[in-house]
Amino acid sequence: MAKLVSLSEAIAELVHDGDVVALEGFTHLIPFAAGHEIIRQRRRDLTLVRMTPDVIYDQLIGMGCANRLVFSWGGNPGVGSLHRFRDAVQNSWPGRLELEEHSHAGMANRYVAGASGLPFAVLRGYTGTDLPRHTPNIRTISCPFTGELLTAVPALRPDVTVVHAQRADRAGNVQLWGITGVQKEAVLAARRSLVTVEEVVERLEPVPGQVILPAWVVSAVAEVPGGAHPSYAQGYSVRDNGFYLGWDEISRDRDTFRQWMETHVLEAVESE
Amino acid sequence: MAKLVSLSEAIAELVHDGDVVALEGFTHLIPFAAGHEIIRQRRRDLTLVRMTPDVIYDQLIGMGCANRLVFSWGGNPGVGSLHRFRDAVQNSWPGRLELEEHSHAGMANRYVAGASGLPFAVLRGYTGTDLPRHTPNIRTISCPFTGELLTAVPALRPDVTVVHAQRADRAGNVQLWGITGVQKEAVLAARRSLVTVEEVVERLEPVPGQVILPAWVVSAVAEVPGGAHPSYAQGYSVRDNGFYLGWDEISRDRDTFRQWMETHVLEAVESE
Amino acid sequence: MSEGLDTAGRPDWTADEMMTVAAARQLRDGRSCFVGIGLPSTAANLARATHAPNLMLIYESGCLGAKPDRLPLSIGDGILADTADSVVSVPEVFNYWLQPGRIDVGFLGAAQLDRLGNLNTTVIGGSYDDPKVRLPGAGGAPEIAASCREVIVVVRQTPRTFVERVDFVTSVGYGRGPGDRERLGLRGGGPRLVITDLGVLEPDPDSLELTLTRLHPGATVERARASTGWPLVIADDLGTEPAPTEAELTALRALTATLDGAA
Amino acid sequence: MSEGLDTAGRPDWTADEMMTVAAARQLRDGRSCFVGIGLPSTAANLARATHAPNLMLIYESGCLGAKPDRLPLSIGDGILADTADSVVSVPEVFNYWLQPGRIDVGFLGAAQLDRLGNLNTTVIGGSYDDPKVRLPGAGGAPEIAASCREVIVVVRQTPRTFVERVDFVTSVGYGRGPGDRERLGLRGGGPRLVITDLGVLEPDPDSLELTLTRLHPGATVERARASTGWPLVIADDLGTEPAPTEAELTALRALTATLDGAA
Repeated sequence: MAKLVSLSEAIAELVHDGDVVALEGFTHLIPFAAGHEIIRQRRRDLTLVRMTPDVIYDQLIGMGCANRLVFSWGGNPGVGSLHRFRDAVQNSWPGRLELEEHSHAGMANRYVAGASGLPFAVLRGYTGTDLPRHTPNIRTISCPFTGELLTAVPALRPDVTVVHAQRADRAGNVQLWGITGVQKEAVLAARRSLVTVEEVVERLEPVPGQVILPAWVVSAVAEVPGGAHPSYAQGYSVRDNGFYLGWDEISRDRDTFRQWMETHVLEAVESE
Repeated sequence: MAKLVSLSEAIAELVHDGDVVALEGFTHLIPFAAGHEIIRQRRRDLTLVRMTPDVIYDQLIGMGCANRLVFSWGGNPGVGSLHRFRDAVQNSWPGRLELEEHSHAGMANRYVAGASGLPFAVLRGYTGTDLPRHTPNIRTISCPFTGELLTAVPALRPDVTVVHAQRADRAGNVQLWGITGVQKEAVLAARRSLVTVEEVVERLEPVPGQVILPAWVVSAVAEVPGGAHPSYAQGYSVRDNGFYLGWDEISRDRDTFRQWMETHVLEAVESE
Repeated sequence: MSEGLDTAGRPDWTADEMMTVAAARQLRDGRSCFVGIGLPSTAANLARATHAPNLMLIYESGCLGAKPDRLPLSIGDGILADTADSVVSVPEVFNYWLQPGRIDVGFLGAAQLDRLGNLNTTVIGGSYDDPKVRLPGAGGAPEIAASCREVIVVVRQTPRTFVERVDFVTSVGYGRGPGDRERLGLRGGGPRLVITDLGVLEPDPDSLELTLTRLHPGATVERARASTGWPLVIADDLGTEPAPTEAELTALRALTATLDGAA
Repeated sequence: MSEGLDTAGRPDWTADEMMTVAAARQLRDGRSCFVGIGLPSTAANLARATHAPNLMLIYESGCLGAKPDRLPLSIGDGILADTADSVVSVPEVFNYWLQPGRIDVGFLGAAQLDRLGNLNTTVIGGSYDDPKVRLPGAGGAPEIAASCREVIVVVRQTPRTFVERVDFVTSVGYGRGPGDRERLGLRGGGPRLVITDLGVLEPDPDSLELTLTRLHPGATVERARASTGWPLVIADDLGTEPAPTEAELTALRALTATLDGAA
């Protein structure tokens, strides 16, 4: 059953150095506040997993929290490159970052396999690309009925998955809607899970397009209004596109980046 | 794009002798009216596919429409046996009925594979049971990463899938809610599809828990109010439990069954 | 006179009621339970109405956390969707919820059960292709029996039902004996209890053979033996299942009353 | 003076506008189109605003049939979910919608493209482990390129972008040549058109090598050759893409105006 706790307690208890950590949210409902708390608690040697590492992973990488990244698209959506991510890959700053690179279809199916208790997933993917030559856990598998060759990828089983949602009730049942991405699969695939929510309510009124995460598959829920900013929470906030554009400038230079993180994350109080 | 047509036109155009036909609906939204029209149009040699063949398949089988059944549970839910199904299997009346028998998990995953354009699906299922000894298309497959042995089942690709839904708009977009079962997968897995609906509306107002079938993946939509009776359509009707109980008596005897079908199906007008 | 006996010493409850109450008592509050229709559903809802208000009911129709205030007549009864925390697709309930082993208890019935807890709901007599009796088949049972953390079987005890060896293994209990589930890679624990109209059977810790460990009030070892198609082993410390309490009977009858109204 | 030229004979539209208009014209009404963010999204929404009001836009964020009245700033822009016929999970959009080949047109950009239409969005220069430039990576592109019935690539034409051989094959065009897609089991048709700021390239029917088949007004064969990193073959029947109409330009500028407001 999910416990209602503060964000700092949740990160302290659920995220440990060296963990495989997935922060999911497909441009919508990105758990920025939780990522910032991981930075404040100075986690190290994390394997960061995410289909679309964007600004929050640029920050985690630039602050030296990770030594490995499992991903399928690393950019600043609608803007361009992630400078901290590039600096880490091209110049090993602030440290070496090992990459495990997939396609979206492959990553999505790896979460599905994890959520389904299967060791692998089958898809039509990667064929003819150079990805399998650099990512060893992409293999071929033949159909036992037709002999056709398809692609197999191993299940993703993060130590902990962190997502942001609109609401939870006091029992810890979670409700999200709008673009729900791969969050259900990422939570069900993980050994532990943390959900930050815009608000805790008495009763979860049904909403069209909702996804429900029952309390008994969630480890902890923390109420963090605005916890997705500069991403957004449908029905609560809009995407701060200006921030994403501005990040390009902030993140380009190492010192500017460090200073910005000092002021806006490290010295910030938990409830940002 | 889905055409809006009458039920009789739809069956005449989409369901042919010898077809592999799936009527889905997991106790809720069972397309009874469409099944009756198939009986009235005297289709023959059908391979009937359905996770839970119940009264509607008992009727199709008893009227000699099918020579093959692919299924995972054949009974009268909450009542007991299907007498026409048993008579066909035990006494080949009115003709021989070949069985291809699976578990629910296997059938559901076969539809998923069909909907996904994959030749097979992988699951933890059937292991240690006697089913694989009698159903040849249950095979083992080993994980290319762990070597673990799992079960593979081939994709289901019906020639035509028929489902019942609450609503469609004039463009043929379909909306269903409540227990939505395996209908989306069954429609996406099929080469052709027919959806009977309670009503055609100007605009599909979003409903919590809704599943949308876009017009461009549906072949035809027919407006058939009450088309799920004695099953039900959440928000439109309730399940006629008395009918299911009464069917046990009606179906027990071949002549009683025939007479009932004559009066209530063959001589009935299309819009029942 | 012990509680639950009328002035003439006859119990004021039926054997089915005793069986249902005994099954309900096995469901601890806050656990998740994969429920089939019929007696398992009645027992699970009785548990919710008595000692386990937070029991999580999961129906294969995709209803997670259903809280019906009357007994559903089918696993697709509208009240299950209306009262569920979440309604998911049938592929999802099997792939994301049952298969990974998230469900604590699987509740199963059977037409045949053998001394190692294997279940048959497929065919009886003759051959598979030409059976004496064709039963509904597997449904969700094989994977419920494989994946739930533990399985509880609820079935009336007769020599035709309790057989030395099932005619068809639809769902695996302990297979051919110790080590078989591990060898087959079945990750759930298998049948922990078999609850009948006469008493309760549990697997012997060593042989895994189903052994009579409790009798219902009024039932006898002789009747249990006579109702079992194999030489039934009786536990040394044979116990007695307490009779249904007034509260249990009242709650159960209130539930079943909703059924009569419905049909 | 032809339409679209100002009094001094200079076009009153930019090369990017011409490229976007040319791309939009390729999208027929009623078709389904898998759209990435940026220029493809602008072109697809321009098509919706002009000749293809019933174009079905599919975004990898799970929005099926999105009908934004302004340009989304990311594939997860809220307006896509608000206006979609249906919002599905990311696994579903790839497994149930893209993978089976249900989508007519896939719209892709690239940092590098080679003479056989293979695309690179992963690394440029150096090695994979120590690249000169690290790009965002694959995203949905490899499977879009594999599974859509046809692919349209929209990319500015420069010698650095149009290379003899891509440094990394992120998405397969025609691989190493005729028969390669079939050999690889790729079921989609591959790149039917490459639309640039200078003109339109199409695969040669025999060699599948990308060949210049149309020039935009004002562009020249010389510039096209100079902007291509391989000896560019020019089609015998080289045509000219019509200049943007007033209607197209008005619609396009109305759309892009919504972007400036947003940031």
